[in-house]
This record gives sequence, structure tokens and C-alpha cells, in this order.
Amino acid sequence: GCSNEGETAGGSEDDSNTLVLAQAADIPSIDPQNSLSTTGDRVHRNMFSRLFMWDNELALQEDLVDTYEQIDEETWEFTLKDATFHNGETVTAEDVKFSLERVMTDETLKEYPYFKQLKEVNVKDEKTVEIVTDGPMPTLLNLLAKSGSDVLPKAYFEEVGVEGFQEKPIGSGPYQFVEWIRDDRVTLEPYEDYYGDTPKWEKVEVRAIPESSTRVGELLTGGVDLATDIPPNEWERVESESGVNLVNGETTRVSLLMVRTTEGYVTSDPKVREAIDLAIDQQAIVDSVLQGTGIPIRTRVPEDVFGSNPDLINTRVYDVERAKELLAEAGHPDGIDITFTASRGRYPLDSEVAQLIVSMLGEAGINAELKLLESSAFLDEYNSKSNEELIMIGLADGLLDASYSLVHYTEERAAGQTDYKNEEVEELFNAAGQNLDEEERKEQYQLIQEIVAEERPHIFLYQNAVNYGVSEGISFTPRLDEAIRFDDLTKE
Amino acid sequence: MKKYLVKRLLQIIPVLFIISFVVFVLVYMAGDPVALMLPEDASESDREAMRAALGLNDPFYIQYFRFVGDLLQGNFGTSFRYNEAALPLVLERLPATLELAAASMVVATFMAIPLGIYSARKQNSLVDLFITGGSVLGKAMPNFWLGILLILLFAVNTQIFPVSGRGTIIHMILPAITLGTGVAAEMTRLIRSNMLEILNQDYIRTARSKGVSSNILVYKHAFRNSLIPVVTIMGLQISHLVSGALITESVFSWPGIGLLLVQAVNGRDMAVVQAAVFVIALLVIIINLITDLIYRLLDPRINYS
Amino acid sequence: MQGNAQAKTVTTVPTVRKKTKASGGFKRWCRLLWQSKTGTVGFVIVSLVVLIAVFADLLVPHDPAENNLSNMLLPPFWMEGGSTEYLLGTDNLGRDIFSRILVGSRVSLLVGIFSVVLAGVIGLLVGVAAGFYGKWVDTILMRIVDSFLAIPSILFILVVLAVFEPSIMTLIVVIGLTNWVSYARVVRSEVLSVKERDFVRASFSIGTNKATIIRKHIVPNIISSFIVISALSVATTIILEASLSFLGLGIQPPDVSWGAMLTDGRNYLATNWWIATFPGIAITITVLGIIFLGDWLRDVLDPRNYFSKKGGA
Amino acid sequence: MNQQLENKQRTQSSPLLEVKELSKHFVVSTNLFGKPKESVKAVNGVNLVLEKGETLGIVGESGCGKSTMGNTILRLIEPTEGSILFEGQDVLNMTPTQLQKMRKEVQMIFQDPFSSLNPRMRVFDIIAEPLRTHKAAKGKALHDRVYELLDLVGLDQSQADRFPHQFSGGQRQRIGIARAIALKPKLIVCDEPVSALDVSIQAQILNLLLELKEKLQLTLIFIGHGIPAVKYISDRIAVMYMGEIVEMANKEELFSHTHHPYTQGLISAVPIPDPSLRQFSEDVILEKDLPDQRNLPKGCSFSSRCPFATEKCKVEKPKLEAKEEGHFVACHYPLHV
Amino acid sequence: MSDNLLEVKNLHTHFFTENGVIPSVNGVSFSVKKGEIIGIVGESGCGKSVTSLSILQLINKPGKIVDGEIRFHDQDLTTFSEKEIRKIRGNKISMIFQEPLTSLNPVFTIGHQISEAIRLHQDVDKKEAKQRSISLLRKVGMANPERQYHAFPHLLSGGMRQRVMIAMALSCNPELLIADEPTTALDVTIQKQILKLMKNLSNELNTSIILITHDLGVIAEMVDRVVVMYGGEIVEENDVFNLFKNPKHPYTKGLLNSTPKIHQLKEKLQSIDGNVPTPDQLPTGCNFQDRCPFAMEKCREQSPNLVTSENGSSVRCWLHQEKEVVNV
Ligand SMILES: Nc1ncnc2c1ncn2[C@@H]1O[C@H](COP(=O)(O)OP(=O)(O)OP(=O)(O)O)[C@@H](O)[C@H]1O
Ligand SMILES: Nc1ncnc2c1ncn2[C@@H]1O[C@H](COP(=O)(O)OP(=O)(O)OP(=O)(O)O)[C@@H](O)[C@H]1O
Ligand SMILES: [Mg+2]
Ligand SMILES: [Mg+2]
Repeated sequence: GCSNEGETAGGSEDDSNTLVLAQAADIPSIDPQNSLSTTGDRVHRNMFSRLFMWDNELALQEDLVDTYEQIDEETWEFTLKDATFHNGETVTAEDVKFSLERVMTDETLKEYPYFKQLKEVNVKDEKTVEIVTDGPMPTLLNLLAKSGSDVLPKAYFEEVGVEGFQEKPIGSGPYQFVEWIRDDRVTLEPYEDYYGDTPKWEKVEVRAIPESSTRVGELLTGGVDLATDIPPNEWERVESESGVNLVNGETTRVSLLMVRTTEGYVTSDPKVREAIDLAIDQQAIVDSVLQGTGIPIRTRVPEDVFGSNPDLINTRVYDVERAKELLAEAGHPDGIDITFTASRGRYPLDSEVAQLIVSMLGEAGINAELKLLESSAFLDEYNSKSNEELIMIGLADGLLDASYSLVHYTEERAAGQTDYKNEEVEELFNAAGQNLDEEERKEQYQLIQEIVAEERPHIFLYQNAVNYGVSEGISFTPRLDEAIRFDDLTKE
Repeated sequence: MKKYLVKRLLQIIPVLFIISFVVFVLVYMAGDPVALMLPEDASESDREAMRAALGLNDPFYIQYFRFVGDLLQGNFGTSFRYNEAALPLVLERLPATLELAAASMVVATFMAIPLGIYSARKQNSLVDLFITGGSVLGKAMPNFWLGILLILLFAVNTQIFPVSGRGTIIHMILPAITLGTGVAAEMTRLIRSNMLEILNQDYIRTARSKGVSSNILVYKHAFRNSLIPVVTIMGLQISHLVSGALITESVFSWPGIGLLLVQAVNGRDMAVVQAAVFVIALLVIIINLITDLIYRLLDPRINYS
Repeated sequence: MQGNAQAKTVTTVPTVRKKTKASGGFKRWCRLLWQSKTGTVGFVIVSLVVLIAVFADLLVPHDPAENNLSNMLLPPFWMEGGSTEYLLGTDNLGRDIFSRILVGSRVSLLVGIFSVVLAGVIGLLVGVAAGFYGKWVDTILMRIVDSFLAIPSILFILVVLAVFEPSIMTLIVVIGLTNWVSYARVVRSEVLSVKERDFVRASFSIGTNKATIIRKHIVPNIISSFIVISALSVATTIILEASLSFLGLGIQPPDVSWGAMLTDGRNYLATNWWIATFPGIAITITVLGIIFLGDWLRDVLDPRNYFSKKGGA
Repeated sequence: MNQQLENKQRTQSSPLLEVKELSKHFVVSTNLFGKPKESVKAVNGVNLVLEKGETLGIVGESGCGKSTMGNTILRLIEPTEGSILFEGQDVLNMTPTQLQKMRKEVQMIFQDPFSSLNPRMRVFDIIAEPLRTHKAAKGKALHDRVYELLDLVGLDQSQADRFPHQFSGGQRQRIGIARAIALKPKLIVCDEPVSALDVSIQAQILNLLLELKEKLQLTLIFIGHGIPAVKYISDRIAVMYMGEIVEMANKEELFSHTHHPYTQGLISAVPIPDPSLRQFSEDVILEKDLPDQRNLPKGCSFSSRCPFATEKCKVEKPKLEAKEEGHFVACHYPLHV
Repeated sequence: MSDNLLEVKNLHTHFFTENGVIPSVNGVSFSVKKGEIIGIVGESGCGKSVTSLSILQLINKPGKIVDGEIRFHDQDLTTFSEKEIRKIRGNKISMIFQEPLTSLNPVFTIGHQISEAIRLHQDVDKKEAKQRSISLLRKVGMANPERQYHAFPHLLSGGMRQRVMIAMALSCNPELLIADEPTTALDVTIQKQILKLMKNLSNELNTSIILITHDLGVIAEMVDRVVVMYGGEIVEENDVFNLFKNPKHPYTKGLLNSTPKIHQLKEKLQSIDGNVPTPDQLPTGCNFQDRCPFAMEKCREQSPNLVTSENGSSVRCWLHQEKEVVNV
């Protein structure tokens, strides 16, 4: 074993300049273009830098980019700041081209699907790079702030290959890689020549502690400074303990029921869909099981994401009596039988929520047979589209742009799943996707959401919250994208 | 002796072959890893592209032959999840699990031997009843439950031990107790009944008739003999230990092979599952072989043919 | 002593008192049971649990699956805030823990018992075949057994359950299909030793065919140790089901099992201890009872005890 | 093979049992490829002829192959070599039906009454088993027959539905005997039927066997290492040593004119229950222990212990030959000739 | 009384089992003189072993000496503490058991086991103990004792193992050797070797021996005086020659008559009818009544006492007591 080289977790209290985070899962990969997860992103965005980034107010800011300019509808030009990789080499346009081309072309990379719209990346000079998109792309800058756009050092990468790079990754962010013990921890140290503000922490450890009570235990005993994903049942413990605080933050993840509008299902009748929606008391779910965190919602685009519709947020249409009437109107005075698939352990309290929904539906005469599946079986069912009337799922937004979510209501994406089809939505969506006029685009998206809320191919439940346990003395403000930049945290 | 070893080692080959086939079939049937790698939003065409790139669209037998071909070259393939060779991934984690298993075996042995012997010597006394009851209790408690309880009691409420993680010796104590308790319970019961049987043997009577004191009788004459079945049990327990490790590792965030495997199974990470099962099976076989050899060492009556 | 007077003939009247029919009889078992304290305790526990499982539906005060948001996380009745309506408190969905424990006994016992039956039947067949026929039959079967033994069972179950949705049926089948190997091993070694006993040879010498020998001589003589390990493995299986629940592979709601309750409640141990503690106690007591009963069975069914206690007449 | 021996042994028409060059080698270790490497020659080229109605005693030290021979005669163990003729039929080449029929005629009584009865079967079923197997009787007839057998061996009918553990050793051996005679066999192989019994019970069983032999006209092979008992019950006695018959003769002849030094050692080692005949000093005591059966001496297998052994004995194996009418011995230098 | 090395007086050893008390030994008395070999005969289960184990206080758990004295050098061993009795065991009194295979610890070499016995009672170092063990092995006739010293028990034949047991028993020159059926598991030819060895040793060292067996032949060849046991009691005790010539107790008679003899011509063996009783099923009155051809009314009502006649022989039977009464 390597027991002597491991640092005791409890050590963070002694040397005040070490930051220890605990997440519910390990980072999936150290390769930022192959990660696609919040847990991974929390490490990557501190190790690598991108052309753009979201600041704490969720406004897009230049990161590696010094200046940029849109040449025409499809062409953009960026000049880079003076930055160096952790091995001392300068970040050049060649590196940007290399990184983007890698993620544009390698299908095995998890970030690949988001970069298909990029057509080419051209090096203008050492510091200038040109990006050509496949048609007008209003979300290009959002994309360039995504973890798949992390800039990798071309020369080093080509020298050591993927395997070598994964062993010792090099980026240009404020912190550099020390080691990754899989399923245990990632250790980082500051990169002194970082081009931005000098990094504050002498050492950062990001630990993976999947068992929530253990994670809270570590937090309570001072083993970690910040723990993510504290489930509601632990809040009391965290809050009552001195020395730790509970911090609540929103996420872009919206829990919703996907409903089959396919011919032949009882839910193809909009009245039945409406009845289901009316039968569910979102507020009660939030208040009871979720203990007050989470926001009842009627759209997939939460506040602060571009294109969100404020009318559909923090609202519900609960009315059991009306639901019963609707069922009767739809020709089911004695109620209906449906199958309801939900996951167990994939999202916080998902199985509890599902069981609650079943009883709520029951009250309206909707007899839902619950099929609870463990995470991977659930995904199998979801992806193979073999679920029946209802499936409960939580969907997030990786671009902070409504286009990311609303694509689900296009005929192509909905096929086999909700089988939702609406010409108007189709047109609106396509138009918005090419529309470089921000205001107009926003309106188009809001309109789509209204139609969806009325027609209910999805029945929305609530916007998920995430809860962090934070040691006293650490100041921490959660962000909608659930990201954590180490230097945003401070210790007194 | 040598012949025996060679024979035993040769027997490993068909066993591993059967195992790999079974596991391959299962993992193949388990479904599509791609679904688990991309986010919920990914479109069907995105997934299709990835499947094609990973060679998952080939028919079963082609995938299997590719697998066996690679295997014969010592290559278990690449982990989908980590995009790295699977075997090193597994081997990297092996020390942590071995360390935990060894520690819990030590805990178990140190708990079981004195308790087992003591309760055998004081058969039917109150202490014996207490120890027997305790060992039954130890067996009846599920691992994860005990682990969480230990964390609450000894790491959170009274901060004697660290909560989780792998590092110094102190980190090892709670997980080792969690994992070792069940084994200790089993062993205590076994040692007790063995001792009782051995204390009734003729050669114990012979030793007593020589004037040997009761301590020497128990710790020399009887114990050496009672160790023989204990060693065999230790060999069999290794597979329980690995099972328990799957759970204990999750509870204590112990970066061992169990945790890796659970995640690999959930993620349908075929190569890693294969490699891990293979390595674990080999480990179990080898440890059983070793205990067999120790067994033979302890018991001079056994010959090797 | 009756019959001393006729002791002169070769036909000795037995000196043993007549207890012919009673030897397998109900009374004898009762006496044997009563003689062992732990055996009695085990028997009582196991019978109670079985009765509870059978009549759970009649016994439950509340619908075990019914959510009640106004009564969430109530403590047991003797604690402040508890009510006698919910004897052992409620869980995070306001469900009555007492009712859930009663109903949960079903899955635990069903899975425990039937998977053991399945494993036992396969193990018995394979073990007898391997032990009795020997040669290549033995070699092939034992290689398969070795393979299964080399994979820790939970690992195998984990992989299998990734393929098949967990339900009571799949759990039973999967656990049964992994556990048969240990039976096969034990049965085989028992068969090997019984096979060598003289009465088997005697039966052969009479010309009895193999099937009859297996049925009348081999199986009856290995069945007692078989019963003993079966009893004990019911206990192990109940714990295994709990462990599978922990890995997310146990029984799925709305079905209840003790293991699932334990798993769901584990996150509440620090704050609402009763959610996980009562099913934990239920498991422990049941397992305890089964182990006691198993130990007692081992003592009574062990031929060594059987003979020495009864004496050679 | 051994024509002379055959002729000499065969007095009347066709004998009941004829054993020719019978060998059984147990493989005790194999090499990597399953080929035998070492084997125990438990029975090594034995020839026997058994006439109807006679009792042949077989004596020899423990492990010399007596039981193995008994078992091979019933084909409970497959011999390595040789042939066994029962009533002129080759037992080793029998079809299953013939074998089944043969097993009706040849029965066995085992040494250990404790392990030769299935502890989970009632006495009635144990005795009825051969009758049922061969469908010799059914229903009432079966019932009557079993009770008759119980009577015959001196057990009470009321004991029929008991289990074996409720009987004493002597009674159990009676059950074993009842089972063996149930089918009215022609030949019974008794494998040390009294050595596990109490001294005062042994005589009961020996007398019972003698009685039954008369009544049912049985032919017996009586294996035992209690030489006095064997002598008591047998007509002829064969002495075995390390899987071979070293001497065979009529019992009076054998004791009065012992030819083989081993036989002599064996006889003189039997303690005589008469203190006035104490004889340690003058007697031949076979000094050494038995040789390892895996590698016996090349020549005469007794040469390693024989006080008279010469070089010849160590290289050349003596044949079993008749020194006198009906008295066979395998020795280069027989005594008393 | 000083010429008696050992005196067993009115020994009762009972086993307290779940099924009741089993009176395995029920009032046994006998004595052993220096240099004398006495034999105890009787069939399986009559209490021979329990008697011998009682002498060394080796009776295990459910068993207990409930009454009687065991005087060795005029000291009562039953009053000894565990520590004191350990000094006697293997030192002054040694024991050899029936089963040579199971009586040796399989995991230690025979040399180790003999040395252990030596070092327990004599203040010698390892090397010296080894030397002595080897010479003991030579004395009991083991070929190549230096090599055999390192052998494990299972590698030795039954006869050799029994020699090891004897060597171990003799390691401290005991004054009394108890041999509990030392040759029952052995072949006659080996039995002869072992018996001769024991007899020679006894002659050489003037060791007293208690030889337990059920083989009358062995008794006839070896011992000076015989104790016949039946059902946990002594039924007859006599000088060996007198006993064989003139057995008094019907059981002794029956035993002698039912033993087949090698040098006698064929005559029908007499047998003792009935079964050997187990100690938990003993009848009231004489234990032998059920099998005795001379049983009388009295035998069924009252147990006879062991009555000693002038010549030192004793018998427990109403027949003889009445005779005695008549004679007086
Ligand atoms: N199945 C077997 N495998 C190997 N060796 C065997 C087997 N059966 C018997 N032997 C060996 O064959 C030899 C003869 O055994 P057998 O049982 O015939 O002797 P025996 O004369 O009947 O002895 P005993 O008087 O002790 O019953 C012995 O050395 C024994 O170890
Ligand atoms: N541990 C015990 N528990 C109960 N009863 C016992 C125990 N040991 C011996 N006995 C009883 O004591 C009686 C005498 O036993 P003992 O061993 O002295 O007989 P033995 O004469 O030595 O017989 P054998 O010739 O078979 O050795 C037996 O009938 C037995 O039932
Ligand atoms: Mg034999
Ligand atoms: Mg005895």
C-alpha cells in the first residue's frame, strides 16, 4: 500500500491553507473533453482555462480570450491573452485549434455531440484564432465556456498521448495537477505563473465520498471544508452542529414527468395529461420530502438561464377536483391505470418523490403502477425508450441557454419518447436557433414554453436545489451551474 | 509437492476460462454502456456515433472473439469510463483492497482465537453463552449497517477515528472492524466447536497423562490442531471478505477494487468488470491455494499426491 | 426390567425399554427441543416470524405503503412526540414502521427460504451426481463449482442483477443460482464418505440398482447435514438481501423488505434512528433465531450425537 | 495357469466358486497425466477353488488383502486381473441381468455391524431390502418371510420396526446375517463378522453361523484375523500375506503340519488362554514390522521378515504348490517336510 | 500395607449426562504390588478404561469420581490438586492407550512428544532430552531411532506407534504403568512383540503394570493376578493360574468356555446368552443375572458382595457365598 504518502484528511484544520472538498462522486475522467459531469467540472475549471467563462453573476466573461469579434454570421475571431501552461509553454492559437478540433472530430469523447456545429478552426497567427460555424450560432460563446472547450497543450499532448496526458494532465488554469487516486481524491496545487489572479490555496483536495452520511460525518468532524449534495435528512444535523453551515443553492436541473402522447396510450389525450398535472401538488412535494428546497416549476428553463419564462416559475396548477372532472370528461370516470417509471438513487430523494406522486395520482383516480429502477437500469429503460406512460427524470442545462432544453419538443427529438409534435413549436425553435437577435430569440423561446406548459408532453415538477455543507469560516456562494471555483472560496 | 502445485495451477486455466465467458455474457446482456456515458439529453444519433466508435455494434461472437484474442495477449481492453487500459486500473486498486482484507483478517483472527478458545474452555458457562451470543450477533449484522454505526459512534460523536478515506493505519481501523466482524463471528464459532472436539481427542488425553499443564495443553497441543480447519475457513472466507469489501469500501470511501467494480457494473464498463472479476477470482484461487499449502504445512498427515 | 425371566433363550428380549415408534415421533422432538435452551429460543423466534409473515396482512395496523405527509418522521410511541398509533414511529414518507416490519418479513423470508430451496435442490443434485458417479462427471461438475466459488457470490449477483430487474423472483433465482455451489461441495463430500460405508456396499452386494441406492441409502444419510447448512444459509441470505438493497439491487418499492428498510433508513441513523434500527433488530433477531435453530438441528441430527446419546443398547 | 493346483483342488464335479489369478492393484498415486505411478497390490494372483458346502477360512494380518478379495468375488470391487467363475459362469463377463441373478446367490456379511446397517432404515426394511430388490416376496409373504428370518437369527419379531441404533452389536450382526440369508444364497462371504463384537457375544454369532450353515446348506468364505475363531468354523484355511495366499490346507493339517514360516509365526503369536502354556521365550517371534505394500520385496514377499530367508528368497518368488495332498504352500524352504 | 504400590478402594466413577447418571464404575477395589503385573479383563463397556483413567484423575467433564480412594504410596490421589497430580502423571504413573494412531498428536514429531514428557518431569535441556528420547526409542526396539526421532506419527505403522507410546510412558521410569488395551488394534504378530517388550521392561526395571484387555489369551501370557470386571464391578479376582484352572464366577466360566482355542479340537463352543448390559440399564440385584445359567431368586433381589477367601482370591456371587456359608 501507499499509506505513508497519503495525507490525513483531518489535516486541513492544521494547515489553514488547504481546501478539502467532498463530492458525492468521483470525477469521471481527468480529460475535460471526456467528462461531462458537475463533479468533473469542479476540478477541470480550476485546472484548465477556456476561451470564455461564466462569472459568479452568470454573465459570460472572457477568460483566455483578450478580444473577439464576429466577422460574419458564421465566422468569429478571437485573440488570446498571454497565458502559459503548467509546463511553462505559452498558450497559442495552435493549442486552441488542436483542442477544439479534437472535440469536434473524436466521436468517443463525451463532449463531442455539443461541438458538431463547429465547422472549422483556423489559426490566424500565434495569438489569433478563427472559428467558423455551421450556420449562424447564437450560442457559440456559451459553448466556448463549456468544459469541452478547455484548452489542451498541443505539443505536450501529442508527445505523451492520451494515456500519458491522463496520467499527468496539464492545463493553464490556476491550479495544477498533483495526483488522482481514483474514487478517492484529486489533489491540486497552485500554479504560480497563472495569468489571472494568483491562486489562494496552497493545496486543494477534492474527495469522493459517495455515502452521504459519511460525507456529512467528514464535514462535521472537520475532515472536509465543503461537502456537496447534503440530503434533506442530514440538514438538521448539519445545521444544529456548530462549526458548520448549510448553504442552499439552485441548479438548472428540473425534475419532470415525460408523458407519452403517442397514439394508443391513454395519455395521448391532452385532458388526461392535464389531469395528471393537476393531480400533483408540487408545493407539497417541495415542502415535505424536499423540506422546502426546490422550486415548483412549469417549464424546463429555470430563472437565469437565457430564454426562461418567469410566468412559469414558482407556480403550480394543483386541483384534484378538476383533475377528476377532466378524467371524466376524457371518458374515464372510473379512473385510469398507467405505468410510471422512476429512478432510485439517481437524483436526491427520487424514489420518495415518486412514491409520493403515486399516492397523489391515486387521489385523483389515476392508478399508477410504480416501476422504480436502479440508476443504470433506469437509464437503459429511458434510452431504449421502453418506458410507458410516465417516466420521471431530472434534466439539466449545460449551456445555460434555452435551446439546450427546448430541443426536446422538436419532432425529431421527441420521436419514440413523448412523440410530441407541434408545427408551431418546430418553427419557433428552428428560427430561434439561427437568430442572432437576443431579444427576439428570447421571446421565441418563451412562447415555446407556454405552448409546452399547455400541451404537457412534459409535466414539470420542481427545479432541483443542491445543498452544501460548509465549514464555518469558509465563505461560499453557490452558483446555478453548480460550479465551484476554488478561489471564490475564502477562509477567515 | 511440486506436482501438486503444477496440477493446481493448471486447474486454474479452465476455471478462469469459464468465469470470463460467464461474465462476458452477462456484461454483454447488461446493455448499452453508451447510454450511461452520455447525459440524459443526448440524442439517439449522438449515442449511435459513440457506439460505432467503440465497436459496440458488432455481433456478439465478434465481440467475444475480440475479447478472448485480446485476453490472450494480456489485454482486457479499455475502460469506457476512464478511457484507459482496464487491467492497470484494477491492479492500481488492488493494494487498497488487499490491505483492507488483510487488516480485517488480522482483526478477525485476533478477536476470534482468544474468544473461541476461551469459550471452549469454559463451555456452557455464562461467558461462553455471552461469547456465543455475541458471535451470532456479529454474524447477523449487515456490513453497511455496522459500518455506518461505527462511523457515528467512533468518528463523529467521539472523534477517535477518522471518518473515511485511506491513509494511515488509523484510517484502517474502522473499516477493518466492519469487515472483520462477520468473519470473526464465524471463526469464533468454528474455533470453539473445533476446540471442543479436539479437547476430547485421544492425544489430548495422552498429553494429560504425561502431566502437561492445562495451558500448554490448550495452546500447544490443541491449538495447533484446531488451527488446521481454521486455515481452510480463512481461505473460504476470502470470498466473503471480497463481498463485504464491496460494501465496506462504499461506506468508508475506501478506494479499493470493490468500489471500482460496483461502479463499473453500474456503468456497464465491460472491460473493467471483466478485469476486476478476473483479478478477484484469481486472487481468491491463489489465496485458497496458499491456505491449502499452509494447511498442508500444519498437518503433516497430508501428502501432496 | 420386564422380561428378565425369559432371558435364557437366544431370542433375547430387549433390555431397552420400548420406545420404538417414538424415535421419530413428535414427542421426542419436543423433548429434544425443550432440552436445549437456545434451541427453544430459536424455535420460538422462527415460528413467530413465520406466523407474522403469513398473517402480516391481518396484523398490520396501517397500510405499509401509504404515505402520510402529516405524520412524517414520528418517533416511536414512548418518545416525546410519538403516538401509540404508530408504535415504532414513521419514516420519511410518514409510513408506519411497525406495519412495514410486519410486511417486510415476507420478502425477507420468501427470498431467504426459496433461494435456499432452489440452491439446495441444485446443490443436492450436482453434489450427489459428482460424489456418486465420480470420474469425469465429478471432474466436470467440480470445475464448474470451482469457477463459481472463485467469484464472490455478491459480485456475481451484482452483475446478474444489472441484467435482470430485481424482483422477488429474480432475487430468489439469482441468489439460488449462486449459492448452490456450496451445497454441491458439502453434499459431494458427504456422499463420498457415505458411499464408502458398509451398508451401501451391502446394498450393492444384494444387487440394488444405483438409483435406489441413492434414494434409500445415500440421500437419507446426508440429508441432516444438508438441513443444517440450509437453515444457516437462510440466515445468510436474509443478510445478503439487505446488502443487495444497500447496493440498490434489492427489492424495489412499493415492495418492502427489511433490507430495503434498513438501507433507506441508514441515512437517518444520526437523526431519526428508529427508521433503520427496528428493521435492523428484526433482521438480527430472526437471524439469531435461525442460527440457534440451526445449531440445535446440527446437534440433534449429528449421527455422532444420535448414537452416543441413545447408547448402543 | 496353474494346472496342477487346479487339478488338486478339484475333487468332485464342478466347484461352486473358482478364482483364478485374481489381482487387485489400487492406484495410490498418479503422475500428471493420470497414469498410475504407485499402486498397492492388495490382491496379487490369488487362486482358489471352493466346493459346495465347505467353509473356507481366510486368515492373515490386517491389510493383507482379505477384504479386498472378498469384495472382488462379489464384484463390489472390479479386479485388475484374473477371473472368477461362479457355478462355472464368469462373474467378470456377466451381463447386468446375470450379475443381478448372481447377487441373489452370493451374499456378504460385514465386519462392522455398526456401519453395515443404514442407521435411517428400520430393521424390517433392512431385511426386506434384498427380497424387494429381487422381487422375491411381496405383501403378506414378504412380511412372513422377514419374521421368519428374524426368528431364524434369534431376534424377536417385536423388534422389526426399530432402528439399528437401538440394538447391541451382537443383535446388529444378527440383522446383517438375516439380510444375507434372506435370498437363500449359495455362498456367503463373511468379512470378519465377529471381530467388532464383545468376547462373550462372539461365540453366539459363530454358533449361529454354524447352525445356519447346516440348516441352509451354505457355503462360506470366512475371513478373520482371530485365528482360533477361524479355525473353529472352517473346514479349510488359506493364509494370506501381502495379497497372496502363502499356505492353504485342511485346518487340522495346517495346524499340525505347518509348512510356511509365516503361518508358523502367526499361529505361535496367538496368545493362548492358558497361563500354564506361557511360551514367550521359545517361540518364533516375527521381529520386523510389515513391509510397505507399495514396494514389496522382489522375491518372496515374506523374505523381509522371514527368519529362514536366503538369497534365493529375495530374488525368486515361490509358487503356491501342493506339498501334500490338498496342502499348498508357497515357500522355497517349507518347514516340516 | 507398604508392599502395595497402589490401592484402589471402593472406587465409584459416574457420568452425569443429560440422560441421567451412568454408574460406569461402581465400587471397584484392588491393589498392585511393586513389580507385579495385574490384568483387568471384561468386555467392552464394563468400566475398565474408566477405572484406569480414574487412577490418574483423567476423567473428563460429565464424569466424576464420586466415592473411593486411590492410594499410591499411601497417599490418596483423589485429594491431590491438579498441580500435584501432574507431578505424578507421566512421572510415577504412566499410561498407554489402545489406539496408537489417535493417541499421538498428529502435528508434532514423535521425538518432540517423547522429549516433552522427559522435560516435563526432569530438569534437562533440549539436547539431553533428545539424547534420552533416542535411547528410549532404541530400547523399545525402533530401528534407526535417530531418524525416526523426526518422524510424524502418521508415517509409522501401528506397532511402531505403540512402541513410541511405550517409550513415552517409560521416559521417567515410572513405578506403575497402566496399559489400557495396548495391543487390541494390532496384529497378533505385532501384539506379541509389544507384549514381550513390556514384560521384559517390567522385569528389568521392576515396574508394576496394570494390563487392561478383553483378550484372555493376553492375560494368560502376561499377568500374575487377574481382576475380572462385569457391569462396572469386580466379579472375580484371583491368581492367574487359579483363575484359569478354577474359575468361580459364572461369567468368568462362560468367558473361558466361549473363547475358541487354537489347540483344541473341534467341540461346540459354549456361549453366554443374552447381551452385555450398558451401565445405565443395570438391573437390581446381580448384574449378571439375565445371562447367568445359575441365577436364583436371590440374585434378582440383592447384589452379592465381593467376598475374599483365605487364599486371597475373591468372587462376587451368591453361589459362592452360600458355599462359604455352608462350609463354615
Ligand atoms: N480403495 C483403496 N484404495 C487404496 N488402497 C486400498 C483401498 N482399499 C484397500 N486398500 C489397501 O489394500 C490393502 C488390503 O486391504 P484390505 O482391506 O483388503 O485388507 P484386510 O486384509 O481386509 O485388512 P483388515 O484385516 O484390516 O480388514 C491395504 O493395504 C489397504 O490399505
Ligand atoms: N464420557 C462419557 N460419558 C458418558 N458415559 C461414559 C463416558 N465415558 C465412558 N462412559 C460409560 O462408561 C462405561 C464404561 O466405559 P469404559 O470405557 O471404562 O469401558 P471399557 O471397559 O474400557 O470398554 P472397552 O473395552 O470398549 O474399552 C461405558 O459403558 C460408557 O457408556
Ligand atoms: Mg478387512
Ligand atoms: Mg476401554
